[in-house]
Amino acid sequence: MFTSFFKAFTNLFRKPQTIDYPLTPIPKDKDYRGLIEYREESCIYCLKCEKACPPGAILFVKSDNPSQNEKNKKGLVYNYNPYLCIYCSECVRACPKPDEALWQSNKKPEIAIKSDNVNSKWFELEKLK
Amino acid sequence: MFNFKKYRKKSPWILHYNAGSCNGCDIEILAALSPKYDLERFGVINTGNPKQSDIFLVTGPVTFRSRERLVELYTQMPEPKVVIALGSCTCTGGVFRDMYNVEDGIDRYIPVDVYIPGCAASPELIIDGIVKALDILEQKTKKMEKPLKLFQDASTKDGIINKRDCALKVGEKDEEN
Amino acid sequence: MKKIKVTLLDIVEEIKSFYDYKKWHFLTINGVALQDNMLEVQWIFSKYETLEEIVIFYVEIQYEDIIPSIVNIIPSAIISQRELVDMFGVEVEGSAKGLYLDKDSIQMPLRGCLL
Amino acid sequence: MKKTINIPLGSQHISLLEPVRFKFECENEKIVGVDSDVGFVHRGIEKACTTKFKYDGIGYVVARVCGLCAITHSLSYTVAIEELLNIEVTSKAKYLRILLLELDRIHSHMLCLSHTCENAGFEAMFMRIMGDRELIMEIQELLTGNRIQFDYINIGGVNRDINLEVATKIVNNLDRVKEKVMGYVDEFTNNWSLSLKFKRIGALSLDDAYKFNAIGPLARASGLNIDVRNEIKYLPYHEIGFKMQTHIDGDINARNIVRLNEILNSIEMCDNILAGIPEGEIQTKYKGKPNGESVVRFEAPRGELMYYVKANGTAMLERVRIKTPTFASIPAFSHIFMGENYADAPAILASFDPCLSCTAK
Amino acid sequence: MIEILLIILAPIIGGFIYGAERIVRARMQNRLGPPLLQPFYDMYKLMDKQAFIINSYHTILGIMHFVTLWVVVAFVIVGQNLLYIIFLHLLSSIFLILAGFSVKSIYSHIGANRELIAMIAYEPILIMLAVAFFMLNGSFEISAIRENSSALFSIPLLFLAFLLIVPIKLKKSPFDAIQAHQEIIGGVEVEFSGIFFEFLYMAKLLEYVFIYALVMLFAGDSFILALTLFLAVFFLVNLLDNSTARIRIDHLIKIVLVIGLTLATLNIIGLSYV
Amino acid sequence: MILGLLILAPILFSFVVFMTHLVTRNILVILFVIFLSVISVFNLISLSSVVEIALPHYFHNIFVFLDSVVLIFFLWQGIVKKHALVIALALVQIILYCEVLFLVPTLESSDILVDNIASIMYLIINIVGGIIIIYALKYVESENFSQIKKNGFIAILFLFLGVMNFIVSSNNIEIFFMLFELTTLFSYVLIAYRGNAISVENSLRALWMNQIGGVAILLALILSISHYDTLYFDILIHNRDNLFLLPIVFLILAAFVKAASIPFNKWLIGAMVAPTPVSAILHSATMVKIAPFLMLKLAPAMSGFVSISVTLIGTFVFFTASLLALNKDCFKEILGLSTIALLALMMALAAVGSEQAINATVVLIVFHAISKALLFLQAGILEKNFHLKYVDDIDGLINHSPLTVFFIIIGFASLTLPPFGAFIAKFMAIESIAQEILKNPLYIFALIFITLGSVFLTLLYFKVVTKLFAKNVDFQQEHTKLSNYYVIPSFLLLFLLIIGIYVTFKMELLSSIQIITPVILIAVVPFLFATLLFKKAHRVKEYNCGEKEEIKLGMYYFNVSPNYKKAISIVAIFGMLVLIVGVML
Repeated sequence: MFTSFFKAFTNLFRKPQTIDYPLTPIPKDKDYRGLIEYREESCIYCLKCEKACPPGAILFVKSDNPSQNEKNKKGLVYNYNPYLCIYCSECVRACPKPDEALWQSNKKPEIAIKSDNVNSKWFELEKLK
Repeated sequence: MFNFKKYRKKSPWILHYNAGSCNGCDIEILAALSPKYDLERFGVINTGNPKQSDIFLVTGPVTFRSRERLVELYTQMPEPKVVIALGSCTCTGGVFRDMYNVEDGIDRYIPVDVYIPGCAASPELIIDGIVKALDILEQKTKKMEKPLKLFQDASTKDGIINKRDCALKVGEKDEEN
Repeated sequence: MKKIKVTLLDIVEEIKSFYDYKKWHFLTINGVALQDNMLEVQWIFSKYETLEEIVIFYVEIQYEDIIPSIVNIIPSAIISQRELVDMFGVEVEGSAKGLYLDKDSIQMPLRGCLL
Repeated sequence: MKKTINIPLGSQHISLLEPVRFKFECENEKIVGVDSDVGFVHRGIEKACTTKFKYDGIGYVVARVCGLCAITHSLSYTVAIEELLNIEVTSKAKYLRILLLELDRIHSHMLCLSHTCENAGFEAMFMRIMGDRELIMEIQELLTGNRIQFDYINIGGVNRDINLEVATKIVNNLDRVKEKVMGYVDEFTNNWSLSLKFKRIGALSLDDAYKFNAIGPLARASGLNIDVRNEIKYLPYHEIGFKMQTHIDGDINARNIVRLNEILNSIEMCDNILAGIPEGEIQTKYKGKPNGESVVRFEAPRGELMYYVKANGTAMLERVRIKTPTFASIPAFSHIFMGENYADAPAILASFDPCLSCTAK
Repeated sequence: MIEILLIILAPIIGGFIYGAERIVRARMQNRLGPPLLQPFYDMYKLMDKQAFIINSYHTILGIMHFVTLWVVVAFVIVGQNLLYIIFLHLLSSIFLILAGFSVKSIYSHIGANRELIAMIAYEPILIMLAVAFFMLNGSFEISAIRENSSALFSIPLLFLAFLLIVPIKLKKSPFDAIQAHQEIIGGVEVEFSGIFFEFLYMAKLLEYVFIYALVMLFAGDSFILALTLFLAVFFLVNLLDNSTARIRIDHLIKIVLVIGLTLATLNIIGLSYV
Repeated sequence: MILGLLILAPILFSFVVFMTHLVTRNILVILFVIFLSVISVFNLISLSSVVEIALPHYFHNIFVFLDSVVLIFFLWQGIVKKHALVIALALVQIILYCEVLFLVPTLESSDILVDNIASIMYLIINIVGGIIIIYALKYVESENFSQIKKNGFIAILFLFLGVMNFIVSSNNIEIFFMLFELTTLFSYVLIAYRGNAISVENSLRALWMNQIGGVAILLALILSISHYDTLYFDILIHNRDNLFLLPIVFLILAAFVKAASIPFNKWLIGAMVAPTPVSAILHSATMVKIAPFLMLKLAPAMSGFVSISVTLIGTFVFFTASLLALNKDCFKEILGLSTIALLALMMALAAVGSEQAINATVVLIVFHAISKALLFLQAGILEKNFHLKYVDDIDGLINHSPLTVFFIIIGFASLTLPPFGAFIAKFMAIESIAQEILKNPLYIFALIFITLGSVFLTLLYFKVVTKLFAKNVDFQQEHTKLSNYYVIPSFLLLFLLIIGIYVTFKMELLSSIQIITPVILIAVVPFLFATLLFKKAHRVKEYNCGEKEEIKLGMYYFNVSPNYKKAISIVAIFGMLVLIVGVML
């Protein structure tokens, strides 16, 4: 009983443990599994990442103006949905050229709001597939 | 007389409902309330009572059995209210997308204002999301938004779904008068 | 892992004579869909404080067969039986439907998943 | 004269993290009947494992069965597949797996303890334990890159290596946690109000524990020696100083004490692992497709977790059966609630450490 | 004049006490906590919310609870009859209980039930407190009590008994079973929302003022002692709140009745012999 | 003159009622009740000082005759119904009565004495009793009786009013005894009025228990004649120099029996099987008031030991009876037990004897009568209109009959809450006990009993109110229409309550602000009900954890184990024995 009393009492004069987060940013470790990043130039369009991704957050969809990459024969465009991604980095492991074409950064994903149309945009892409 | 809108921002009370998540995000909500992140700095209280809440924090991809509860809780919350979809599976279905007992994402049922990605969304992301929700809360003076899917389907499907009663109907009647 | 094949008729008797509640730990009842509308139902046990000793009783049945209940012997089997009813749409004595599935969800989802 | 009222607990209730519905039939506040519904979180993962995903991706899917025992789920599944593929994992990978498993156990137990305190109305204790739990979360994030869903284990080994910096940080933090946990043991045993709230409440006798096939800390608190870590060959638990923790009372307090002791034991094991981590690869290469069937059990923080996997030589599996700890304990839960006070129900429920997303899959 | 000002500002004083309490609680739990003005932010926000009601009886009774409590606080400040104030306070609790029972909501019912049962525990002690003051001063009037010197040293046991019921009225652990948030989601207040909940929220602030005003009565005419007592009780209650779990309502009754009533009886018997 | 009218007119009128048929009967009864009320009010106003009348000697013979008839009737009933206790007690009474007849006291005083308290009692008896009789006109029509029996029922009630008017004005213990036995007779007859087995059984129980009271009065008579040589209350009471208090103690005992204090509580509870007006008029509102009235009469004689022990016994009974009442489920039984509790409180207060305590007693007697009558009328309405007897069944009555619920809530509120009279009485009670504690610390126990008891009573009232109150979301509901014969008496009683508030205000029992504040608070509520319907606010359903299914609600029940009940009875009997033995020593 007195331990609890004592702890509550001493905590009163301690510096709080709280980090004032939005004002004081918490640095992320370099190994933090954040957003998946992609470099178009290095991609060889093997589509392994698309197949490996458990929720299907990476889609290569045919586009009218595909990037100028000689490997891209079908005219595909890489699409990535961070709101579907589960950040397991399975795609990076599947990628033949990790760290060049596809890698996992330590950036936090962005918060979306209603006007971003997170779902409907992606539905249209899935329909294209 | 006064501009009360800006005070909405200072005391968001949250209601948390788990609509079928893996409870990773739910633990992170607890962690966000814990001393290190301390959501109460923003005036957040976890009320657990829809009638006194401003922010509806939903986790999980909406399983079939939690659909009705989700809408029920949503309709019991007074305006202005903000709905936060917490975690990837809540936003879009995540890894549970297209499973047979799951509706991909809660925005099929209730209008979502803030999407927080992450699996599981870390407390920092939750705080970011709530800060964003606070801005929305400040602006919000919307009329009762109708839940999307359940009400559209109500007339077509039989059995359990079309038992929509009291909460909304009474509200509608009053608005007409 | 030891697999013992039994018939549907004497599964209750077999388990009754086998199961000593202080020695054997009842794990679960499992169903595996086989080809040709057959279902393999397994009763899985493990031995307390022994390295990897698992015993599986199994029967192969049609979906129409009624599976006897072992709740009288092992009270905690009730929940596994309810799950079996829900997932495979089979009938187990005295087990109600609706542990997981609602009326408008897909019924008997695990039945014949290969077909 | 006696009349009953119904008190619901759930599906949405502040003391619940997950949707589960209990409807208590109460005389005044004394519970005389329990009606439960656990199917709110049913997503159909078992079905999806056999139709939607290939066998090498399922490890990430089954991890999402439950956020708290995610690592045990993926480990059990991975080991089951490794059994079918006949892969021998290097001992470094095994040690790293145990390390993360035990870290996960520590944070899960701490969460359970704090949640039990919260539900018993002891907010300060909740905050204190949650604050200290952040130490574990930090090192988990360092080790795996994420706080909850680790995705650390893959078929043939683990995803990431451990470096010296991380190892020292882990040792440091574990030391601090150990000190704190010692303090909790003192508080849990000596705080007068907690003893009113926890002692002789929600008790399960040893005989009932046998009868209801109770598992995990629930059974160990009643004195039933069941710990899968004692019964498996896949991981070298006995080399690193595993000790079974039991108690005889079977009440909430006993469960808390068992959990606290397990935390201490886990910390000890982690220290042992870090002291003598062997050199070697963390990943074994493998070939082929799984075939056959295997049953694998592991000790999740809540008790025994069983995977039954049946494969037929293709990339798609034929059956994945997940028997989760809470699923097996539900009959025991209902039994324990009988005769208790509704005021204690949230604390009792939290002391089971139920995991409904495990249960309903 | 100053009395009228105090009466009008009573909820605001309560708000500051509550705000300070939230900060102290946060610090005792090792976190930063909300700003001091947080209760007022909450109040402003609640004013702005859409109003939901179940039925008009429920709402009215909730408002009556608040109004009556304000009257009670006003009477305390003015210096009315203490015994009468205690009964009027009972009336305000009864409004709240009736409100709790007037909806078909189970948590509201349980909360009201618990409030009723807790009444068994605290009512006798409050009345005996009034009787003890009467025996010391020959009058139930609070103004008379305020004019006399401190009663703390003549009725120390009653002060202890009174300390027992402070957590019940302020809904603080270990005696917060009435409002137990994790069990019954705030009990009676569960069905109030928006501006109607605000009345209950402010009633809680008034309850703070009422209880701490009663605490200050023990100091008699000494202002410094009153301030010391207020700070000491404030600190003690919060320390207790942060080091105990919530105990069950039946334990609450037993503990408060047995210890509190014994202390109070002993003290009054002692008084009558002196 | 007025007195004669008050006593004799009802008796004569009862014969008229017996003869007439329905419509004329109703009109006549209403007119006569108004007449009686006016007389009693007039009496209170015109009464300047104490009125004393000595009756001529031949009246004595009539009384002796009546007494013998009643006692022999009891004996006969005991023989017919084969009830040994009734026979035995009747025989004891006859023997004792014979002995009384042989003793000839010498000290004489007036037989009839009307003081302030008596005129207040007239008010209660005639106005409250009259209102209940008006109510009974409709009630009895719905009973399954023949027309003659129905008329007889009304007639007996009027007879009873006459007897009650007489009893509160008698100064002669012998006459008092006769009237006491007559009230016993009426309650016996009326309890058994429905004629089924359970009412007969309960009526016999009421009979033998009340006979104990009769025996106690006879003993008191004999002792009083032998020691004080008198038959008269005033002489007995003012014999201050003589310390022999045994006759007074026996009279107190009789009062306890009539007030159905524990351990004699069974008969009043059993009496609740009678038609509701009977319960109202006999067993709650008026007849049992003899007990505190007798106490008030004896109060000046009590001092020291007797005073404190009666106070402790009374408060103890108050506490335990309210505890036991929590155990009950039947609406009328709850009312019955709370009556017992409050009667015990009245007697305890009367025994305290300070001026304030006496005032409190009188206020409590008056307001208790009004509130209880109001509640019993509602109990009758519940029984007849909604066929509800048990608290558990009256779930959500507010959806069907808000008026009845309103009256019930007012009835219960008027027993506990400011600004109603019963509250003021309780307030004064605590104040007077607090003053006594300064003299004798033993009174602290009385204080504890009173505070705990009143909290239990509050709990008890809520047990009922809760059930009524739980209301659905606001929707238009069909309301049941009640008969005017039911509604008007209730409104009259409500009106009396309001007058009561005004009177207490005028009498300055509390300071004016203390009465006005709660009046404003409580009056604002119905006003807001009527005007503010929160049209703009949206209605939602109750929070039910997101679920939709119905759940069973309820108030906690309280179980008092039989062992406790036994222990309580034993303590009460022990207290009374201590009282008797202590006085004898």
